[in-house]
Amino acid sequence: MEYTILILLLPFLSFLFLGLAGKWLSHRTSGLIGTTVLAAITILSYCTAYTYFTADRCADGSYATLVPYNATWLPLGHLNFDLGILLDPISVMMLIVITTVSFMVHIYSFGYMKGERGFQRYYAFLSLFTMSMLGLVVATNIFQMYLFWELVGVSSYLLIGFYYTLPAAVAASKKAFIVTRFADLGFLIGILIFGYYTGSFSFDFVNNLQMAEGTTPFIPCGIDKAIAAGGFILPTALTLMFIGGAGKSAMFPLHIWLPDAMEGPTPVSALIHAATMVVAGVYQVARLFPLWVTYAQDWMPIIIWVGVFTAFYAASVACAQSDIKRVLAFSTISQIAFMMVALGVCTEITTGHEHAGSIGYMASMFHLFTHAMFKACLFLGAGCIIHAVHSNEMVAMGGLRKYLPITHATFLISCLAISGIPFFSGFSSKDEIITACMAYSPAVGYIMTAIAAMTAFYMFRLYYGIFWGTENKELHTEHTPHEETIMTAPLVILSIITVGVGIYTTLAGFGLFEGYSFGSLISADGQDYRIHFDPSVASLSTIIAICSIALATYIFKGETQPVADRMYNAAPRLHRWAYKRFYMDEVYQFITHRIIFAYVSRPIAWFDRHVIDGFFNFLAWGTHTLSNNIKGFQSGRVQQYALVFLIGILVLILMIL
Amino acid sequence: MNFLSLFVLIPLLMLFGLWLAKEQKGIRTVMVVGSSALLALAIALTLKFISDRSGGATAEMLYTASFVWFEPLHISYSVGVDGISVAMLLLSGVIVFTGTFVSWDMCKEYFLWFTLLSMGVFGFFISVDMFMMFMFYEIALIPMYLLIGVWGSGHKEYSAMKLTLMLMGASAFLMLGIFGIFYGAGGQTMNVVDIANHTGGAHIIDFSKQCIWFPFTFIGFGVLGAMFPFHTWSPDGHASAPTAVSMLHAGVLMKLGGYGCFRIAIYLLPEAANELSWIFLILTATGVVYGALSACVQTDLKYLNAYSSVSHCGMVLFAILMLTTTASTGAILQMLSHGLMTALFFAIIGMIYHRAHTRDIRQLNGLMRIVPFLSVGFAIAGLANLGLPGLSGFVAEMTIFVGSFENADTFHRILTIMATTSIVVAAVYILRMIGKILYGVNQNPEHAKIHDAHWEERFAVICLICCIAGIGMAPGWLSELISHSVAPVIDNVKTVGHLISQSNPFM
Amino acid sequence: MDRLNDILNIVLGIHVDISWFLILSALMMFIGIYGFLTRRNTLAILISVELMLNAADINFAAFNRLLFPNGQEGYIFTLFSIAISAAETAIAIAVMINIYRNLKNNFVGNLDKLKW
Amino acid sequence: MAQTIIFLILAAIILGCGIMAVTTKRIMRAATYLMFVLFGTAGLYFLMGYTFLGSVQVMVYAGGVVVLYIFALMLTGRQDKKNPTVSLAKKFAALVASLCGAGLFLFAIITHQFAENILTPPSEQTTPVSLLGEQLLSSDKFGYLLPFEIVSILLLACIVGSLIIARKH
Repeated sequence: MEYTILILLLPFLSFLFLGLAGKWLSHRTSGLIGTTVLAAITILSYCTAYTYFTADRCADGSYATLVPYNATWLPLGHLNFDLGILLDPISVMMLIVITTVSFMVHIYSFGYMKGERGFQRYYAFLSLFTMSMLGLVVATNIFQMYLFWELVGVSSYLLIGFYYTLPAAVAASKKAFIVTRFADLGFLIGILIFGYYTGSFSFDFVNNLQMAEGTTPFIPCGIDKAIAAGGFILPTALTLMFIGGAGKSAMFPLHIWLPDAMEGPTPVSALIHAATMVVAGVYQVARLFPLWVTYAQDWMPIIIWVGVFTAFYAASVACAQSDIKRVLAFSTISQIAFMMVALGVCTEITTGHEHAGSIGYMASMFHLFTHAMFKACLFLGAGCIIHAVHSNEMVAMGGLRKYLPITHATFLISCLAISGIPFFSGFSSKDEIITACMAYSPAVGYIMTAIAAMTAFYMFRLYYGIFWGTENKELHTEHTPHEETIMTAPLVILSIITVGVGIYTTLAGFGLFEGYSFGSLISADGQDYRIHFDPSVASLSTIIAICSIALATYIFKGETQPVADRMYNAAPRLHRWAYKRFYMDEVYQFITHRIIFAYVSRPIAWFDRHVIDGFFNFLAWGTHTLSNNIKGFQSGRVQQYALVFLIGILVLILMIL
Repeated sequence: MNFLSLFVLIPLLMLFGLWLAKEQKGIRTVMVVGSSALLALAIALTLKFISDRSGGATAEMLYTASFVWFEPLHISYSVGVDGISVAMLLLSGVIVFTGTFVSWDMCKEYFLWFTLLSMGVFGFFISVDMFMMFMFYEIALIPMYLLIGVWGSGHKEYSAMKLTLMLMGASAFLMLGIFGIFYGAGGQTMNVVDIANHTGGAHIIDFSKQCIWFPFTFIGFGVLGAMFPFHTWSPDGHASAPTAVSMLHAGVLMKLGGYGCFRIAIYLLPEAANELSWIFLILTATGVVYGALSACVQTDLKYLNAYSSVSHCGMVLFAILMLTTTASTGAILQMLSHGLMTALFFAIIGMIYHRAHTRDIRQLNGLMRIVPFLSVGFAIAGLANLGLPGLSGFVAEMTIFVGSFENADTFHRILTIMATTSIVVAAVYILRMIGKILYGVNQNPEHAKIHDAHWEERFAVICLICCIAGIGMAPGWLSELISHSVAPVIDNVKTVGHLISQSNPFM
Repeated sequence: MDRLNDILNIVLGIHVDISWFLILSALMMFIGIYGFLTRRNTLAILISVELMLNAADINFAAFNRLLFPNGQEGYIFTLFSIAISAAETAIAIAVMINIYRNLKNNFVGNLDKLKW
Repeated sequence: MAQTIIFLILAAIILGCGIMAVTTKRIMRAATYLMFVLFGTAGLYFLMGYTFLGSVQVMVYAGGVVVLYIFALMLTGRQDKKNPTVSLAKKFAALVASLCGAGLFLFAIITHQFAENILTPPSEQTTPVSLLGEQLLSSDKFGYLLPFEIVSILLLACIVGSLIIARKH
């Protein structure tokens, strides 16, 4: 497994090379360099995954956690800040997800970004992002995760602000960075608390790692020390870290940056803001899951309810958006919230069919995987559409199915997947999530089912809005929308994955054949866990999804949309609120600009200039005035001097006498 | 003659050379040769120090030498270095070297003062005699007045006067403090190591005396370290100073404050440090947040960076006062990191100002398209400032936070959390600035014509970026180097202050 | 007549001793000082200075004559003092004439440029 | 007895003329009063038997210095401004300071016990001029050659200096 280090090093070198030498490279060369490197690490990741999952399981039935590299990067007193690589089922899965999507995006960008100024810079940033994201998932300790977490944030910032001449892009990039930074503050404090009380930052909770030769051993994580210091410490630390995760994963109320982040190039949205970076929060919770479930189970409803509310909020906002990328962004928020909820409802770590409480973890990771694929496909498809019509607004589209057949097909597949139609990948994973929710509490289960229905509704609203309905003729007069092979190829690959995984897992889940399924590889305790659908849940969610799709078809498919207009007229205010995202941005704007800037920063700056500085200027002024006043003694009048002199002498004599 | 004295001797030779130099070419040659020699010496010293340490040299100070200078007051020219001073010398070497390239077109007199200033700085870091430290401190201070007052911009006379007066006021405090320590320890030696270890005729300073002199020394050095509320010289001074002077000032001179606080106030007055640290902790933690928040609404680039320096330097003193080895290591790392990144920042701001003739954020726009090199450098400086991993700021801040968290009581916790918020605010003001001046589209036809950096400017910027990235990527050796030297000081504090005092009302 | 004789004897029987000279010179000195402080014309001030100098000279002479009659120090000092005061007067008057040329008057109140 | 009477008369002249010299309004009169003071002082020297000193006083001071004053007064006679009057407060302050000082001095002199030395009538032995001449020009232990020469140089310098200062530009 020594070659895993290359997975991190290669993109980093590619970033350095493209960043420094990009100026002198042609677009084609730099793109090829980036893509080649990514192809290489994709292959390496697949090799890693193959080696890892085909290796023998440990005695307890789980896959061994390997640490091929670990070295102390920065000693921090009794603690160590290590950098290394940790391979366990979820990190290996993430390697695959990230490299696959990233590779697709690299290829796709050839077409999408063709001729853009800063093409080399774009590929350099993509490499940086890929490196950071991979570093994040293979982190051996929480601090390494934080380090790459920040790097991911900054590469996201750079990529959102890629079109830096547009004010909206600049504002969006700033917002994304600052909001996640704010959330990361919680993460950092959580890390500090965690590190202080457990005496280690490492993920070595149970001490069952297989360290490679020559790696620095971890300082074992002293969970019992933390427990001894106070029962609330670990939950507090975990909750604070969850705030960080919520920020990255755009959980309400820290979600506001994600819709704006759509100002970046669309492939970037596909890679960062749909498939990989935004699931970092989910990944973080999953990584710390053993701690959550063992020591902080009472606090897990925080995750659940934040997730549930976010899912609902995002879904309802998505129903009213007109910008196709915004719809996808809110759908992403909603889907990530699904993953969060799934983790939250996972109350047990022991698998086995009778313990439905442990499905959530597996379901969450599974949904992460499937969602990454179909959401990337959706975003890339949206990219094709935008590339073709040069607009983000649904009004500008309609009837595009004739012009963009491949995009249309893949988009439809992905929409079906996200809606949870059987034989598409989303069905299996979402079904598991709902099963887990049902097992936790039927209320949560039904709410999530309803939100899944909303998902199907707004996705098909989007689908019909783009590919059906009225054709926007005047837009097409100049040039006919068309698609390029280099851009459609990734779409096809991603939808093949979606369909393939979907068919396989659906068949396996219905028990039609006995094979490995996702749960065999990844489950809460690492055991081989075969997915079996709960027929009631599966049928309910399928029926509901189909109904929603039918409803959406009824409302949005036609050339005119009388029902939609009527709905709009019936509740214009609701639509307006949803369209304005329930004014969350305005609230933040108000807090930051009107309160923090106007009532904190400005007064402080004023205070500094006038009070503190004024005090020192007052001192100077006082000295100046005083000396101005006493300089009168130095009148230049000899007689005055003589008088003072005389008095002085007399006083002296008097003292002597 | 000890080879450390070369750090003072080379600037002296440079002064002589400058005096002889006739044309711009000669002046440049002298400066480049001299500053390269200083940098090379600093690097050589670092390597030698590391190899000697690993070779088993365990003395607190290495390469010590002492010559009696003024017998009645026991003042001697004593030199010696430990890991902290080595790191600081390295920093000074880099800043002086790059500063030379940044002030490429300046005249002879400017370089004379510049070199004198460097001499003071180097002398300060190699001294282990309190009086010599004080003397070099003053040598470093006075040229600042002329450099700002003569070659500055804006309200330069006002700023120069303010800066000099405030720092002079501080050195009055400092002198009282130094003599207080000297007589408190028996009046037999000015040597820092001797006083700390109670050797060479020094005895333990009474607790009550320590409590009197600690504020004097700490404030005396703290003013130079931009401690809230004595920081106001810094925005004005930096805003008016010429580019390289800002660099040198923020990059090195302000570090004298932190270094002095650590080397004299904490090291020599450990009990008082334990007893009184809470007062200064509150001040510095306030300063950290305060500086960051006021940076948010500044419109002048230099003011913005000066306030951000207040915040970052406040972090240095804050970490020192945490009195843990890790936090103090972080403080020294922060000094290095802040020195480099602020120098880079000021260098680039100066270059932009030189070209665009304005530093107003509202008037600059879209520089990325016009001056890509400077803009990228600026963005890197900004990212280092907000603590991006891989650049030096992250390493220092994380070390400080982890170290501060080693104090388990609520008081320290609350202050630490307060200080951590500054990293969010830092993101706000840095990104606001970057967004406003680098991004967007240039509106001003005047600015469209400005040209990108010259080769010497590029060279300086690249050097600084390399150093920042170097520390950011491989901080281990530096941290090791520093923490070994910090440990004895902190151990000294910890042994005398067996428990943190009861007098603190917050505990 | 007897009474007058008695009074004369009492009054004039007192012999002049050192303190008489000292009292005289002290009074003279302070007359000079008073003049120095109140006069406005520089020449008048110089006159006051001469008074003070003379008071000092009297002291020198009186000390020599009455306390140390065997030496000549006071005597010679008085001589020097007279010489020096003559020199001083010469210079001072030259300066005043110069001032007068420039200012067309000689008032000390106008001579306050030497300040700050 | 005669000495006492003479001393008292001289003292009266000195003090009276002194007071007049510093209080009179007219500067020329002040110079004249000063001359009387100087003569009085010369009288005191004669009283003490220091005849040479007395004659020097008369020659140098009364003869030289006062004449210089009078010339200077005549040269600067036309003042273009009125003689500025001195404020009463300043006069008072000066008077008080002088009186205090005088009181202090008198107190010190009267309370001090001087050696009982009354002024005897002068004799031939009282400082013969020849002795004085020898002492001024001797370089022995009590010789005053060096100061004498220095004073002469001083005088020379003063002559040169006053010429330079007072010459017209």
